[in-house]
Amino acid sequence: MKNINRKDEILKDERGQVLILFSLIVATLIASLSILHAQNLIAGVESSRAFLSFPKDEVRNLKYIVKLDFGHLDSDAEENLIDQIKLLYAAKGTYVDVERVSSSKYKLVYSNTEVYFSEYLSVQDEEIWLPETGGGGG
Amino acid sequence: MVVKEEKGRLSLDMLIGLSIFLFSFIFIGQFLPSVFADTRSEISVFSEAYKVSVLLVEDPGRWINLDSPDEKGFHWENEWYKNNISYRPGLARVGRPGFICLQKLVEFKNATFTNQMTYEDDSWVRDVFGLNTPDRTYHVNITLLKPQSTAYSPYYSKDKYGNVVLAIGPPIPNKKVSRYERVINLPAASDFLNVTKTNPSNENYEVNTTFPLGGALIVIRESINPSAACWVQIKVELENTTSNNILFETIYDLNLTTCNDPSIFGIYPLTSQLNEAYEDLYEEFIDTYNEIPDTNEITLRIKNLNCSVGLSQVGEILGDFETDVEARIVAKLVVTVWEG
Amino acid sequence: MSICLKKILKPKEDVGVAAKYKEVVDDEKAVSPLLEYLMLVTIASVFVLLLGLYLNSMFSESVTRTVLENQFADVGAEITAQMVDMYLLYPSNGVFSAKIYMPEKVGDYEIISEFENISGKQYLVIRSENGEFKKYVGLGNLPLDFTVNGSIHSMQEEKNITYSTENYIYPTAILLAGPTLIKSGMSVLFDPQFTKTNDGYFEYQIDFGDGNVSDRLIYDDLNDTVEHTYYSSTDTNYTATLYVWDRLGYTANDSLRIRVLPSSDTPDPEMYIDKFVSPGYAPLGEPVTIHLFMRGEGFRTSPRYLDVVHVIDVSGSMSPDYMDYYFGDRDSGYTIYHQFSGSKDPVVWEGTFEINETGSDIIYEIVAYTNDTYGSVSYWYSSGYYDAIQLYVEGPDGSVGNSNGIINSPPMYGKKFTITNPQTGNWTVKVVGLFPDESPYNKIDLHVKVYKYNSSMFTTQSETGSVYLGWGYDSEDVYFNVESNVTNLIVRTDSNKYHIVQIYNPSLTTVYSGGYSKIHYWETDDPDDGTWRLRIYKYYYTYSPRTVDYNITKKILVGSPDLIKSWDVDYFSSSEEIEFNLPIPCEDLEIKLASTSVTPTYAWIEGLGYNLNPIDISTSTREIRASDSVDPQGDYTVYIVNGYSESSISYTVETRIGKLDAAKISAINFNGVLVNNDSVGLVKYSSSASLVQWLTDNKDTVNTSILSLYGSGATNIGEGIRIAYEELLANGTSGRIQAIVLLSDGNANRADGMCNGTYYSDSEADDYALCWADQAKAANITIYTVALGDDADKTLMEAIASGSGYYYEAERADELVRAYEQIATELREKAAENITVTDVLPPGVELDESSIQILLGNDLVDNFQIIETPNGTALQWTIPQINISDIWHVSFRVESNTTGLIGLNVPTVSNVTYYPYPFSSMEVYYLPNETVLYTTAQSSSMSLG
Amino acid sequence: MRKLFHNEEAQAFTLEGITAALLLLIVTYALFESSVVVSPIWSEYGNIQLKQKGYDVLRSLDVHRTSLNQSACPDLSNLSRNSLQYMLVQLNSSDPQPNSEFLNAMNAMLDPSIKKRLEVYWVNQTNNNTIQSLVLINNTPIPDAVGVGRIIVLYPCEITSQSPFNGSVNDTALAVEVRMILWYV
Repeated sequence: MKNINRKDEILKDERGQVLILFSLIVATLIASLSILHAQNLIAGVESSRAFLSFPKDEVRNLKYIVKLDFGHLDSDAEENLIDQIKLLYAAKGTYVDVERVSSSKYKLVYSNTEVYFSEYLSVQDEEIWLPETGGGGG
Repeated sequence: MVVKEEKGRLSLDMLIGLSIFLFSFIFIGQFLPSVFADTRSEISVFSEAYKVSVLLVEDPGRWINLDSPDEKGFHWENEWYKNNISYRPGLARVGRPGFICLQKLVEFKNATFTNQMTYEDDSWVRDVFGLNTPDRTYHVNITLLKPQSTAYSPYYSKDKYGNVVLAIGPPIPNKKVSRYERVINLPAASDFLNVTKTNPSNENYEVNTTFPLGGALIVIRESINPSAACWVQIKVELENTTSNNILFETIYDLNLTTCNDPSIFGIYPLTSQLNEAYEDLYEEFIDTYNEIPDTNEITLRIKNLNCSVGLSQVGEILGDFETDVEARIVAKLVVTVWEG
Repeated sequence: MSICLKKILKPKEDVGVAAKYKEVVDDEKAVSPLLEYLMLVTIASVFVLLLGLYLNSMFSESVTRTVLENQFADVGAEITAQMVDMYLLYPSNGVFSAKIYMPEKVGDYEIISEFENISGKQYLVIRSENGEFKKYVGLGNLPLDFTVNGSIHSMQEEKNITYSTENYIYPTAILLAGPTLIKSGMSVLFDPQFTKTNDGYFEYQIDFGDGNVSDRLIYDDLNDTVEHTYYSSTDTNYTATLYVWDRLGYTANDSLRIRVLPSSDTPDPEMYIDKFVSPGYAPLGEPVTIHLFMRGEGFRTSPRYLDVVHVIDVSGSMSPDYMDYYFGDRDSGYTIYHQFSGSKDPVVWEGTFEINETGSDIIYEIVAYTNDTYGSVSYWYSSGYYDAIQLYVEGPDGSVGNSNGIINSPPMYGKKFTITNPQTGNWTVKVVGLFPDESPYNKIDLHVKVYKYNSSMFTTQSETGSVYLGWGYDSEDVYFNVESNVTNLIVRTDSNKYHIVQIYNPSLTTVYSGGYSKIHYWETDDPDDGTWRLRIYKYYYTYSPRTVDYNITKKILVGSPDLIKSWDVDYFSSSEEIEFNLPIPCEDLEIKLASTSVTPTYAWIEGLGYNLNPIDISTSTREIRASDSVDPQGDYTVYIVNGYSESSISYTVETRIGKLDAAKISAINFNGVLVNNDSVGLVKYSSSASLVQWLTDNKDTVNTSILSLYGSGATNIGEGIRIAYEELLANGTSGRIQAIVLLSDGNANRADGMCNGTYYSDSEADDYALCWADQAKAANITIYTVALGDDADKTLMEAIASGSGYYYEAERADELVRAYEQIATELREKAAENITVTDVLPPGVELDESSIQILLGNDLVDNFQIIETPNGTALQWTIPQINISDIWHVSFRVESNTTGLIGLNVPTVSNVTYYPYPFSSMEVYYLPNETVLYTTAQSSSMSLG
Repeated sequence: MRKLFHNEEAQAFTLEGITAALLLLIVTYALFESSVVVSPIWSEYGNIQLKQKGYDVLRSLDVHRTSLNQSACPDLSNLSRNSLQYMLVQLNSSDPQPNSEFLNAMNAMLDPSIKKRLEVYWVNQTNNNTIQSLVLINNTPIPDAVGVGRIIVLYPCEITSQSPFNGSVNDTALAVEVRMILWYV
């Protein structure tokens, strides 16, 4: 009877140590791995955000309007149009402004949480509107 | 007594237990890393594809004279073959991203061919677009496809002489690739269009073509004699020349006794009608004659109207391709990049 | 465990020893847990170890690698995408920036993104901070017309990529060189400092045109100039070309002409004129800088006529005698004329002999003598002819002794050396002749003999006695004879009271005179033979009478000594000779002599006013001064002979003359440089000033009057200048170079006069001087000033001078002479005169008046004005003269409001008119019509940060 | 001997060892596997491509009228019927529908696998600058659909009386934003 008691006690003794050992090892392992793993999962998010967020087509859209349409409008119609565009973009959380700085020069500003863009456009600037030679139209 | 003592053996069993655990763990561990973190090559491959496509479609390119660097400009197409010129072959028209400049396109092909002696390769293209890095290289394949094509059924854009407009780079392998598609606008250049114009001495036109069509557009201008009758009729006609079996469908039929209604004037795209008609006829042809047609024709009947029909194997046609500089042909530029 | 312990302890109480023993031995319970524990621990630890190692290598490392790879790919993709997109929106100007995101750490690696250029190809590099992991993203030909720079660290707060375009300035090469007219073997300094690039950075290389090319250097403080020496046997023009490269590799070049002459030629001086604009490209609205540049080229030329007036300070401080007389401060009147120093080896005759026996009675005597006296030639003679010979004896132990006796029995003169009880071994005799190396007197016949005595050769005889000295003053004389064979004499007095003793030799010179003492003792070797006198006395205040005993002991040589060794040789001396010359009769001359010798070492001064007695310079510095009675003008030679046998000595000879003397020498020397037609005048000033000699081309009269100057009184510089100026106005010849050479050694402290309508008191002496100086300069008179000595008011003198280049400082007479010489030549080195530079800016080219600045040669400019002419705005400088190697360099900024190639001046009216040598006719140099290209050149850059 | 087989502690240990190990492995494996499934990246890149296409298509369809000015407008027959401009001009306020030619062109450019929703927005200046909108193609998008837009300028003379834009501006150019929402089915 006494013997058995003693065995039990010794067993308890040992088991305790072994379990602690295991849990320790495996816990640390999992912890470190899970961090790395998490990082691996989010890899690619930044670049895809960059691709998605970059508003170049919208900026260009604006540039075209300045280049192609403003030429056809008188100044107050122009002002008017800018106001409309401002509003439309404001609805999308983007600040847009086109301001006439000289007779043929405009300052274009496009700014949201991701990017800030500003450029001086000139409607005479051949580089924005360059008729193709040969190869037919457009 | 000591020998009989079994507590000593306890730890032997311990040992066995532990070893089994250890070995099993290690064994499983062998294939675990891939589970914890897999290599995600698509990230860089995708961005390379993106980069190349953007540089082709939105960039007019740039040239610079290394000797006197104040000599530089966008029109590399006139300079690239000269000495001491460094250039980047963008295809976009200056100031019109997304609009492809014809000469640039042509010269891009020339440059490619001059530099690598074949279109089947990408050695030069890789260099120009920075697809060679000290630690790895990416391969690229650049093609121009009709809008209708998909990843599985590509239709190459061809000019009116039947030449593939743009296909550069080695064949796409069966592995993880990144495919980036751009919808681009080409000039409605005569090479890309097969234009049929009204000729008073003739009413019937027959145009052999292949389907699906990239684009089709009919521009109906004023009538030659408003008081007289006028009509426009467009048919798709499939024929097997050996058995002379014919099947056709009229997809556009305008017929006026007095040609004075201005509402008929305009610019009408026909692409989808023609393509759909072709598909229907093709199936019907096989059903009815259990043979396949060997010639596809589009027949036009035009009377008393100034009009012209443009058929393109390059892409969808938008705008008055005869007068409007903004008229364009829309096709898909597909850039495929893979690592290797 | 505790249980087992109990088990073991329990029996202790109730069981016997045997039982306890058994218990312990076959107690198995304790064993089992113990064993198990050990095994368990070992196994566990091994297990943990294996697992730990394996897991680490297998999991974390390989996993981290992949994760990093992916994250890098992500960041790379992000940045390149941004770059491409931004670039394609190409703002033609302005700024465009976007945020960049990246994880701060990947598996405790921090990330850095930057650009790298590998063999001409640009890459974006994403790497771990320590560079262990790297990923490249190729940029291909994207950065074709913009630069990439900067880097992003994953930990930094703001992460941005910015695309900015600003105006870019293409490089403009500008080469300056000087001199451009040289003789073969001379070197030219090339200076690219005005080269303009976008950001100031450039690399440059110079093709010297003679087949040599410089290294390609990055321009910085270290490499800001390049020097090159040209050689040519014929008159040749070389074209030197400067090539520059800027940061982007854009290049530009500029050339100029270098004319190289055979070294024999001496061409006329000429003017080098250049105009350049920097930069040559500019964006619209940017100002460009125009440079005008002139340099006097050439060499000293054939005569050209001068009107010079010496203005010499004759204040008291110029004269040692004056300073001595009034202030007892002779020194401050002196100025150093020459300084010599050097070292001198002795000329030693050596002979050896051996001593093999010794003892207290053994005496060796070494004598060295000569019979040559060269009677009249007195260099030998100091206290006696024997001074000409120095005798040293070196014992076996290496110790060197100097002679301890003289030989002065004509015709034998020399030294002797006596050793009693000598060391046995080899002895060395060393003889040094102390006389100058002046042939034929530089040789003597030298006789050296070694005698040996022993005691048996000597007897001693002594006289004793006593004298009584009575009350008060009393004196007693004792006479005794000394025979020729007496070798040693000892005189001794003894008393219980104080007394005085004097001993007279036969020639009645006092050889001993001992003060109050109770005992007197005197000994000498080889006493002169004859009757000697011993005087014993006391003064009255040692009142009481006393008796003094005396004892005279003579050592008499009876036999004759054995001659051990004897040499008869010819000895030649060698001396250092220092020569200098006093060109004029100076008031004061002082010569200071010193040496490091420890034994007698002589100097002789040969020259007017000096006899040739040797001067022992071994002990202390000796100052020899010419007596005022004699005129020290003439040549001087100082002989120095080393009398110390053992080592060479170093010596210094310093000659000093009165400041005024120095001034005289300089001025006369100056006149010597002048040519016949030049005229000179002389003004002296002290408390007041006076015209000593009006302008004359007769230099001799001027020199005589210069010599007549003497120092006294205060310093009134102003007056000096005034009189000189008035003289030049009155008697100067127009067209000549008119100059005043002003010398002073002190502070102006007298004025008391009117200048330009203002009265100046003594306290305003400086202003007074300056005032007159300005008058003179205004009248186109060049004023050279020379400040002599430390006490001179240098600031004032510099202010008085026509410019910094016209001011000299002289610490010492020789410097003063040189200064005057330089002035004399300077006056001749005019390359051109009456120069007028006119640059007319065409309409549309705006001048920024605030930017006009004279970079070099400010002092040359006489007048500058801006005139509005019908042609445009004209800038005009007038410059009285440009000397050889004078540089004049002005720059100013202009701006044009139209694009394209803009000419920056109006041709022909923009010119330089000047009178080149020989100043007879005017020449016109048409300024090149430099152009600037106003472009919209732009440079863009993509920068991470 | 007998004892050795009947040693129950030893078994306990071995079993524990193995079971514990397996259990842990399964858990971790499951954990990581599951999280791979929710990796966002695939759909992300898809969207990039999609958005790009959207912009491209809108740009392609924006056939700007050359040779035109505020006062004198070209008649409709000079507008390509598959252009955005024509589509907007022909809209009819009673039943605003894009014309078939436009739809065909647009569909030809976008793969059949792409579904779309089309809206127009504009500012009504006469009604204190409220933003008005109109749905032309009505499909309900899935959560991660992407939206693209393009502003087209209509000129006074192009706004007919039955146009939905009529009266939004008085005799001045009108900015109309065409928004296209795209997603894969």
